[in-house]
Amino acid sequence: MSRGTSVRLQNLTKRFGRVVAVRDLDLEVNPGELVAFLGPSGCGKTTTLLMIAGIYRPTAGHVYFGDRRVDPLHPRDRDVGMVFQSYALYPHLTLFENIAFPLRLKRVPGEEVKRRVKATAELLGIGGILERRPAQVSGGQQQRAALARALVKEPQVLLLDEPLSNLDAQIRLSARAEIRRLQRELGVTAILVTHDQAEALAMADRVAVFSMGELQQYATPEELYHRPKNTFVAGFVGSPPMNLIEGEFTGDGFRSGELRLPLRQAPLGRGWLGVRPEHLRIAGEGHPARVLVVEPLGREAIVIVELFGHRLQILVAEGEKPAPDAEVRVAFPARALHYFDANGRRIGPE
Amino acid sequence: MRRYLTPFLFLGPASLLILLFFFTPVVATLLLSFTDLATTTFRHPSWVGLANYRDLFADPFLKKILANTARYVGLTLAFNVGMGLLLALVTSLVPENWGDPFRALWLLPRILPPVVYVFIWQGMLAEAPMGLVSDLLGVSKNWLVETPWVAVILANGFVGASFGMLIFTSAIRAIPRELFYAAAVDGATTLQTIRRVVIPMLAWPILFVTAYQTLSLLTSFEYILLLTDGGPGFYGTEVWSLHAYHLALSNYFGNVEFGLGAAMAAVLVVIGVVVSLFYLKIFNFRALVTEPKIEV
Amino acid sequence: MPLLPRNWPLWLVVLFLITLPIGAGILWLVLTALYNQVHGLVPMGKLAPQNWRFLFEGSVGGRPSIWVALKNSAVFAAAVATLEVLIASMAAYAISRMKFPLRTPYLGMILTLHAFPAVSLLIAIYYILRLLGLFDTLIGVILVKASLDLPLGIWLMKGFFDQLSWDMEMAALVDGASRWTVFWRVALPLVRPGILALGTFALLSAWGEFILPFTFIVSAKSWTLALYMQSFMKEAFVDYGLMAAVGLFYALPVFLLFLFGQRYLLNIYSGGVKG
Amino acid sequence: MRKWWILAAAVLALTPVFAQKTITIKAWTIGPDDPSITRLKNLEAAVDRLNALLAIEGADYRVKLEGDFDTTDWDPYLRRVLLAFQSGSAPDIVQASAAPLIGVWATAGYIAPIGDEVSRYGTFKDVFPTLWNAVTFKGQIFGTPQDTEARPLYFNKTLLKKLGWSDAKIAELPKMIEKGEFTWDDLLATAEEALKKGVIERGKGYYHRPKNGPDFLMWYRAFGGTAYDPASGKLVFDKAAALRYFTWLKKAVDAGVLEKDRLDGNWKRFHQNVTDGKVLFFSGGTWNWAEWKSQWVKDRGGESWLWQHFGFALQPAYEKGGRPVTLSNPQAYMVSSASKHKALAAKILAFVAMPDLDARHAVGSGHLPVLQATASLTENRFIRAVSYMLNYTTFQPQHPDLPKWQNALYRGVSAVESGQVTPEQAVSVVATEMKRTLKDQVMIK
Repeated sequence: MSRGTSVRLQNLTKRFGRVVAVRDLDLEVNPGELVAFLGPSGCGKTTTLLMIAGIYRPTAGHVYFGDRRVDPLHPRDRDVGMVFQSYALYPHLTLFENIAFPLRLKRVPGEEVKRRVKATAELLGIGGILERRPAQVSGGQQQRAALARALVKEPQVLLLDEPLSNLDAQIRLSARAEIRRLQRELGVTAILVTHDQAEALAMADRVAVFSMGELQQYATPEELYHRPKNTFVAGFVGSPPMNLIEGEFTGDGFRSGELRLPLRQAPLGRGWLGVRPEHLRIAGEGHPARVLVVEPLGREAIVIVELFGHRLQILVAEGEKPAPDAEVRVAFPARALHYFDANGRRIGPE
Repeated sequence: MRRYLTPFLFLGPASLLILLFFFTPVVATLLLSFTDLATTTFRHPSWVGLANYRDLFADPFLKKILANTARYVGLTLAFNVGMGLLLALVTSLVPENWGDPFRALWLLPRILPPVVYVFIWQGMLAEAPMGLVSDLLGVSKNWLVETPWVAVILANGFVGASFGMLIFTSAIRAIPRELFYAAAVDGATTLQTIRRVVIPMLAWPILFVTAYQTLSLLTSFEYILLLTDGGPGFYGTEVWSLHAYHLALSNYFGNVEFGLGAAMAAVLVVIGVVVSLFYLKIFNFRALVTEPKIEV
Repeated sequence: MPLLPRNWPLWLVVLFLITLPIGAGILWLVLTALYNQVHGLVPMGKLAPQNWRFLFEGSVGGRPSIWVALKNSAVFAAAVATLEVLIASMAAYAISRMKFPLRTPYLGMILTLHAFPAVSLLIAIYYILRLLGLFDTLIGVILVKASLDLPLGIWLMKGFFDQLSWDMEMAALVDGASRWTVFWRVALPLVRPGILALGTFALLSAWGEFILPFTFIVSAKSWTLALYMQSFMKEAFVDYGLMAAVGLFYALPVFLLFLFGQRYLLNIYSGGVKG
Repeated sequence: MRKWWILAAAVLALTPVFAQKTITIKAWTIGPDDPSITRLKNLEAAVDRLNALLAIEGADYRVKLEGDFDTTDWDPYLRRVLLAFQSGSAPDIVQASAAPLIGVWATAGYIAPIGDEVSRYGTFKDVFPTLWNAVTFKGQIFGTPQDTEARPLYFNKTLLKKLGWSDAKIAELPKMIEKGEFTWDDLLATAEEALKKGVIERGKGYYHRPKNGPDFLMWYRAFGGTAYDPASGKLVFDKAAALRYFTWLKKAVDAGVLEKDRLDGNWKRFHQNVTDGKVLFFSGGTWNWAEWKSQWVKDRGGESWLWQHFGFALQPAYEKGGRPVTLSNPQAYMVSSASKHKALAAKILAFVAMPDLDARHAVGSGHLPVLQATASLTENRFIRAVSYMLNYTTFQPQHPDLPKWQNALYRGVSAVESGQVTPEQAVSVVATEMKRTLKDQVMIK
């Protein structure tokens, strides 16, 4: 049922003048898979996407769709569909003509154009507004039209550049599911660029985390969450982000200032101890800390405490939140701790 | 190079025309200025080196033409900038639905065919009964002959003023409203606001208009050609660019002197290139260039 | 308006006074064209349809018919505007949206030429036209006029292309378009305001053009209206009524544009068009 | 079958029509005065007659004339002729002043010698012999005379009367000038008196043409100058004569008789003031008479108004008893050397040289005929009245560099009139410029 192709990036590098936007990237997307490129702005994820689309020429390295090397090809010869953050609908054309545009360029006969545009539009629930122009429909409808335009030519690869970031928070959640459903149904290989880690984790089969033009980790959402490869991934994935404490591993524990934590199988040397806010607990025992801020989130609350000079975020249930300025005790979980060396690389526990 | 085929195709027609009608003429003008090309020598011109330039500067009446040029450029420029500023200010001091039609009216001299525009001037300056000026002053004279400079400067000025007017108007519109509110709160009158707030903000546009129009006035002669053709009397209103045109392409007895005319034009060409390059520098050209985001 | 003072009617009077000469000039032209005789701005005698005889008589004093001149002017203006818009748009698109070697110097060159005094090249251009066999042809003058205004056009259009969204162009490429297709089907329709601005500007400028046809056209059959009109002005005998009628006829499209598109004109000329 | 026959017959009948060629001959002419349109009309008439003859002869071609008559000015006309010559798109026939343009254009190789053609047609035999000199350059004929004229000094009879002159004295004036009894200085004195008595406005005592032209050479001659040395074939500049001329101009301007800005390039103003009866003396051409008649005073009685108000004489001498002058600037039709139909063009010119056409042009435009037969045919009062002037006429020397000479002189005249330089300075400036531009082609005396 999968009609998508695999996408393989080999030693892909892109330089703009002296600035290296993407460095030596190796990555493979399986047929029919949805992969998210995640990272802060300027990390190289969109540049990579545009190289896959053929808008940018790689400075070095290759792009393969299946066995076909596509990097020398013009975008039109690559058989990709793409949705842009701004949707990039043609304002002078109706939605119908927008969606029909790729077919018209391929000189598909008029009748077939009509049929396929109709079908795709129905699939996305915009069949009734095809005669309008982009400026006359809502943001969500524009986004669907853009998706329809990308899908109408039944591409092997679907590229999504922040397709949801211009949507209202409410529609965004339903759109996530919608895109995921469509992608599964059509079996198209999809690459989603996003800076929103929740979106990446929710939608993608696998997530590639980028920073400063380099691939940090490429793994399933679970793995990213549970076994972040380095402090960057650890800090970027998860909300609120993981607490990172700089200190020294002593083989049997971790030491940072006055903080002493006994640990089993701890490494040796300077490094970082990571612990996710949801794994810290405010309890009767543990290390003494003072509550600085309490941010209620509704069902839960984030409590920021100061513990031996470190500021830590703790996620607690609404009913358990302490009062500001209260003196509390914070317990570190025995598991769910992450060890990173001085360079930020994960060193345990296995 | 194949990957640049597309941009080169897009640039092709424009580049060809620019090559044909800008670059080649510039070179040709310089080359011609070193020849004795004239009516009788057209079939067999010869190199005369700098002789044309020597002749040019040996002409005892060149002083007069230079003085005319300075007078024309200086006074017209003053009128253009002054009137442009006045118009921009006054049209901003009245409600928009009054200001706009007046601004548009001032565009008329610019967009009217020069031949028609000059005809109107000639008619209005003619003797009574046709001439309006003669009629108003009660003295029937041909004012184009009586006061050629006034006519030349006003005719050019009414065309040129709209350029400054438009630039200054948009500059005034770009001044943040808060400045006006602040001035009002501080108790400034309208004139004080103009002097202390508006004019200082217009320094850069005024410089731009002055710089730009100096060059175009220096080289333009269309309206003078039509209005007085450099007369009356002895080079009454003959300016440098018109004199070059006369020498090279126009002469009562048909003995045109292309070489000499080209030498005069070459001087303008050199001034033009130098001044344009200077503009590039002061108007921060680099800031206008952004990198394209598509590489196919 | 933040600058609107309480005594603005006073300023309106000032404005009216300094604009008076323009109004008087236009009025003079219209009245002179319509009446037998005009004293200053007071029409004397009867309406004078004979001022308009050039429309009906085949030729006035050995001149070609005005309709020939009108046709030439129309062809000239339309061809110049079309050529200029097309070629300037193509070049501006490349400069604004494409990568190629020497792009920055090319842009600098356009900007330099934009300020460059093209009229000083007339003498040399005559030789080029002669070399190309285009001297004394309407095509030759069309090419020269379009070329001399080209830097301005490129500069203007580049500004419009610069504002187009990159996403949209990328989308078109991914949709399967070539740059050429993008230019025609996406970019050009979206810079329509620019095309209209440049087109109007080029039309007006070519319609009024005098020096180029005057210098490079020598056969009466290629006369434009500017030359037709000027041939009366150069004459020793003055028939103000006839000349004013010819002038009014020639300037009519300009007046119409002025009457019906003031705001539009202002926009065009505020858009950084050459002074 | 019958239909075939009809068709075949029709084709046969039409064949001669199709086989007939049309040869287009382009001709450019100029007034710039409107009445001189006969310079073109006569060519058209000649072509009609030629075609009629061709039809009788059964020739396989007809001629179509693509004519052009310029009413703007010599300046743009000569420019476009020149540019057309240089670009190879010149018309077959060009009409222009015989001298010095034949010299200039023949030197440049733009016009073809047509002596052989001229000798072939009898119509040319009747042309006044002196006129052939005007179209001959270096021994070859380069054109056929089209018309000639004289350049009189006109005077306003009404104003003279107002000044107190008797009718008899006014009628006597042309004779006095012819005999050298009324000189330029007398003219100046008369005008000064008129100004003092309020008969004329300031500056309107004497008018001359408002722009460059051959007349300045004529006035230089009137003040005793020579421009050409036939022996050496070189141009001449006589400083003493020029100084006399310039000094007179200066005096006239200072006295308020001559406008400082007389060279305003504006023919309108010249004709307007003259025909408004405001100017006392004015130098013009015979063709002006036709212009005034048919345009300027048309509503006031035309020619009879002119006879009533204007008189005409030769250009005076500068000293008592001296010889008055005038200048003829014969027009000529020339054949361009780029023409593909030179013989045919010459043939057309032979058909123009007919007394009826010659007369039509002369009478209609105030020029003088070129054919002897015409002169005896013409009953026109004005032409008869001015024809004595041809006894005093001079021509422009046929020297290719004459325009440079004339330009230098003209610059001197305009500089003096506008008060830029003194007459002495002007003479030296002119002499210097002539030496610079003409080099060994001029002798400064």
